[in-house]
Amino acid sequence: MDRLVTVALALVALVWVGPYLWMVATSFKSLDELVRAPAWPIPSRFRLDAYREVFSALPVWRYTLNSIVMATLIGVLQAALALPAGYALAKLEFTGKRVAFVLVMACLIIPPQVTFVPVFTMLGPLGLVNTMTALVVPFAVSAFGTFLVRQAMLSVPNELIEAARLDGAGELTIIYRVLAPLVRPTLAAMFLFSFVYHYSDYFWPLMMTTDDHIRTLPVAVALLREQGTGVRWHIVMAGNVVLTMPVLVLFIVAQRRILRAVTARALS
Amino acid sequence: MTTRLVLEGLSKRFTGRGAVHTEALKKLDLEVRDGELLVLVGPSGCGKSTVLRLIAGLEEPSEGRVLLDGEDLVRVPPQARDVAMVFQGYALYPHLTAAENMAFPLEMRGVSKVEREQRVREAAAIVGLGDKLERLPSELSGGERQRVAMGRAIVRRPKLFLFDEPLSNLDAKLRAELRVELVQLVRRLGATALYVTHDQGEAMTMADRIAVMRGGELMQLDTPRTIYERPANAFVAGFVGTPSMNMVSVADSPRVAGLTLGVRRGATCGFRPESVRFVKDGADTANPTEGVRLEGRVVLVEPQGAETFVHVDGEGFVVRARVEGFGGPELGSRVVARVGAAELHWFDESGRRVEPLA
Amino acid sequence: MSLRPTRTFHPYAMLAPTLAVLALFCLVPLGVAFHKSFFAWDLLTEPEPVGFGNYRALLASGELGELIVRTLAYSVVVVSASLTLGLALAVALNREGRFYAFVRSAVFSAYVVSWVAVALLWLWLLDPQAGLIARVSKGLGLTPVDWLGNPRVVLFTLAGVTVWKITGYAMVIFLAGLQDVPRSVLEAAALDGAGPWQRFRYIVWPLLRPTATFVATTSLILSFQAFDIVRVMTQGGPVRSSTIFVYAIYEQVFVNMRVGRASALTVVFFVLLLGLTGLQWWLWRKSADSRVAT
Amino acid sequence: MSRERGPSRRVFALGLGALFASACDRPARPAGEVAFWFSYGGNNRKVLLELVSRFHREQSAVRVVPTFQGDYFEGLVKLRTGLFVGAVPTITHVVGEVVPYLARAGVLERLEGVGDAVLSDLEPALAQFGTFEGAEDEPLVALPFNRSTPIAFFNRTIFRELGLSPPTTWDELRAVASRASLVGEEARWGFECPVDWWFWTALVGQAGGRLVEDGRITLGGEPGARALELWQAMVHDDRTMRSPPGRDFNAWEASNGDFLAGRAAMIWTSTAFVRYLEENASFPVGAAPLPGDVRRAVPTGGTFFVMPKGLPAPEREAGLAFLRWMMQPQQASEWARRTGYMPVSQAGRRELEATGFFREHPNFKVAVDQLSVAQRWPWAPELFRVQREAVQPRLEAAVSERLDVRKVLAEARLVAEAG
Repeated sequence: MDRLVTVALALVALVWVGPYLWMVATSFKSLDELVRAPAWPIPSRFRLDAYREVFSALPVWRYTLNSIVMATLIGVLQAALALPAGYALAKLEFTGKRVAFVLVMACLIIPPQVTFVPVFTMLGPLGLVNTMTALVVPFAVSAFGTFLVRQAMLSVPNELIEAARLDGAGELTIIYRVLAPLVRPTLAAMFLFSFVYHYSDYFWPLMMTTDDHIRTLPVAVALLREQGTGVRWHIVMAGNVVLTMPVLVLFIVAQRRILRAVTARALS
Repeated sequence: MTTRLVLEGLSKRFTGRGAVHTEALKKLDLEVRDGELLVLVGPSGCGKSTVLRLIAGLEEPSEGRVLLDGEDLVRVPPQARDVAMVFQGYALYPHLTAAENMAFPLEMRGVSKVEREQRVREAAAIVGLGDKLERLPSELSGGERQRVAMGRAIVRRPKLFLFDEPLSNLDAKLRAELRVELVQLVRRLGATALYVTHDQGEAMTMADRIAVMRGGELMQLDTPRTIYERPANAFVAGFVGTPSMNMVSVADSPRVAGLTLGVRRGATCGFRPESVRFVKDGADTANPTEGVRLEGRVVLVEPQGAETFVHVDGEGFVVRARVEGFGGPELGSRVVARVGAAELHWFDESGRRVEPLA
Repeated sequence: MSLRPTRTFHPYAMLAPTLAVLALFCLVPLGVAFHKSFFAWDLLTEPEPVGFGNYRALLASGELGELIVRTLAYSVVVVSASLTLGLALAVALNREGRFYAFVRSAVFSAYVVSWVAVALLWLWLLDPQAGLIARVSKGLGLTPVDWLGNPRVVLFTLAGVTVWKITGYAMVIFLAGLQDVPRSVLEAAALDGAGPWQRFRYIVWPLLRPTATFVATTSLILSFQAFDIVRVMTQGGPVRSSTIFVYAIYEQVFVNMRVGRASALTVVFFVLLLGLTGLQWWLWRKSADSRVAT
Repeated sequence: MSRERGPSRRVFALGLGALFASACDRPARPAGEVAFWFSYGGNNRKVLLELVSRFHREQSAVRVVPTFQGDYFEGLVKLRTGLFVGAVPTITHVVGEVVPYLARAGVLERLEGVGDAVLSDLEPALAQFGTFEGAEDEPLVALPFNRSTPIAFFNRTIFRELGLSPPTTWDELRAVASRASLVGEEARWGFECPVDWWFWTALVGQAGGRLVEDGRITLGGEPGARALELWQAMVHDDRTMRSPPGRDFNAWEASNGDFLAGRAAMIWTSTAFVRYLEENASFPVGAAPLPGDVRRAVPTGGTFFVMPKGLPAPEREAGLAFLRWMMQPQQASEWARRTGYMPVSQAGRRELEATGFFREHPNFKVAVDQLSVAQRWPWAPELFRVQREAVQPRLEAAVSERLDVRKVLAEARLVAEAG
């Protein structure tokens, strides 16, 4: 029985890891090999031609930089804005608190897929398409992140905030210098999750970019599948490797935190 | 520089659900003199913490004034009040080292880095934290955290120190040690301090003067000795002293078979356990109309080492008595005990002390 | 207990950026979509009011109904398969050891990788001629299935790829849920003679039910938002057989240049999501109640 | 020992700063720069980029910045996005069917400025006026560049072995397809053709129909139905035709792939692939004109260069300079020679003839000769919607599920008329 489970699990691992291996193997093949012996897993020799082609066909570094800048800005802004909002919602008493909280929670259920048409028609005439602003600002606030930070702040003792006030700290100092370090696990999880999500995002940059200087990596890699003649899969897969590897490395390095971010939602 | 804190008619009402008001503080007047350690004591919910929070600016009073050296602080935000507070949970910043915790208030006030380090070193020496300065709070023991919290308060050299039950999270032994240190420290600094505790023992040992509070009102403000020897009312009498004062209601006394009350001068009669003296059966020669006479059975003996507490059941009323060392009657034995008339405290119907006739 | 703000305006200032962004990109657009759904507009010329014309056109052509059915079918397959598989994997992998950790990471990694990468990867694997899967099934003597070309199959192919992508999500949530199942209770049950299946059926599953509800409803909503995979793998074809909601909205506005019709679809989509969220709430509370009751 | 601090106000400010800095980094187009959006992949892209570099070598006043925007339809999405938001390229190219729509919307610049020398040299059947009926009364807004017609490619080896010659009528098409089909282990399709608007239009023309008659969208009427029925018969009765899967160019790609792999003996596709197929096939590739029914007819396809309206004058001039250069016989013929698109310049075509290129590459000649039966598109703004919304989405189902073609077309007509 146990052995059976182990075999089944090994098969499961193969189903999930196999495609990655296949992707990497394909990227080292030549077009000829793909046509002649497409099912043979190991490239006859490791050619970097496909990568060379990807890097010469696309300004890969520019796209990668765009993706990283965009994802980082979104992550930083989400954290930076969730802190004061989460603090106010968790710790301060004021009129309209319930309304504010309900507003935040309401936006939790409205994904960008619902709002993209009007947002596009709103941002368009403002000349914001093809700008980093259009890529970042709609995601500068994460309703879910705000909620998570609020939850984390709830468990911070009031005394600490009072002590800081007596020590002479202003509210911004309290938020960014006293409370931020305290909820750092939440912030880190939030940032990582948001980074990975937006780095990989295709939907929004696809609609908001038409220019090379602002195009992001997933959009560009999807374009590698040039239609009309035969798709040159070794090149597409090389692009895919370039797109996937940073995320997979980040995943391996920060697996715990990413897991926490994912499960936080379920457990909160 | 002298410091004088005056609270004038200070009231605080909290609005709860359905606009129900709770009165946490009712028109409190209080003065803390320069260099004085005044202890606010009372059961939980008596409003003592509210007093501290109003002084610190963490709450806004409903009425009244907080005057520090004549200046009304009510409109001044906590950041701008020259007041330091040590919290029950210490409220240390967990991500900062002991030194950084202590330097924080200075940094917030724009003190230069060099001076900060200097003052932190001094403060650390005063609180006895020399070699632990680079540790995080989580790496320190409870007592050490307490010292850091103290250090963070004194490093600012504030006009006024506020202590909100700073020792209650420690175990008994450490608490006893630290309170001595704390008193010495406050004396040495010549600081003016307001100290809140629910522990009357702590209040007695530490205070220059004690303010006993109950239900948002001041019950008595005086030196520990006066509070103990001449409690202003039945509440203070019962609250101060361990074990607490024996209280007999005159109305109830006829129903207590073993108890005889002599001359009555109020509604309630109280006497401290140490006032109870056991007499040999038959050797009871005193005038039965003076003081209190109790006949009963020993139901509990609590030896403490230097003293022993004996509980005597006079058929309906248990009296706590204190005897030196391990002496005193045996468990189960029948005894006769007496309290001299001069050692009785009398209180009227409203609980107010009735002074003996001159 | 809440703290008193040092200045009355502080909490409002702290919330202002958050509420402003949320209002601007979440609430206002809903209103705009509603408004625009009564116009015919191609982005280039002036919008023309058409009343309920957009809704009527969507209903009359049967497009809306087909769209809802297709989206639901896709979602149901995705949710039920990823839930079952995720639960099975979580139970099988809930133990120490490098091998198990490796399998866990492998399955979960797909959740982290971008949709585009996954879509391209599977497009290649499923290529009817040179794709690995076609080759392998040919090698095994099986009739090759036209995974992306057959209108009856394609939706399930997309659902399958989605399951590959998100099963890791269900798995980790279930693994987290399993942490809450006290080991001592399981040990006690084992001593009482309960076999593995009985332990699962009578102890683990009842405790996991709220988690399962959560996973089911979140993946349902997630699957409703699928776009990248459709756009990259099939562009909604063949014969619209893989056109699901978000792609349909995208197609209306960007391919057909019908902003009004896209807005009408948006409004319907929002109502659907609202319904799903309501369902989520209802199920969540019900499972919480049943947990209290049992 | 110093410990990290959390995100402080400074980081926050920095982040915001960076945000606005990058928001402003949208570069204004420098003088003489031409933003050129294109949709060519693979070999065609390579040729195009080489042409651009040559343009840069030959002059220095104008600099062309090419940006790949995906296939034609994605490129069109991007163009319309750009038109809406005011972030347009200087030049892009669009499929013929959408030109009237964009012209009517008033978003296209007039292109007479490219010069009479260029305009008079254009191949009439491929230029705007020759491609669209009634375009003579419209301003010139589109210049042809990569234009094509549908064409039949056949596997010469198979045809030789079976003694077949390319069909010239529908009946011959069915007969040849039937002869060339193989069932069993080495399955082979006799005929393969994307079930696509373009090829359907060709069939409609051959059956004697027109999409728009007297200003009414008829979708060919009876000939339109017969066109679909031919496909249905070949797919379901004869089982000799494969309708390749995939939307838009996915299907084209699939049929190319089947042809190259020997799984299809004959395909219909664009002349544009002649080079690609010749170079990648392991067998000799033959090209033949499409067969006729009541007549011979093919539509033209491919794209036109267009320029959005309202660009600053210097940018417009720079764009025109690039177009003028691209239209010159040398570029036009090089483009044709190396890709398979039609030479849009008559001089360029003559040059190809003179240099013996057509002798060496008879397949190209077939494509060019077929232009004599090319049919014009109606200059109808709704043409694009008729294609994308009314017809294209219905063809595939009609054929694969053998629906009642008259009902399907009636439905399509309804959608098309509703606008």
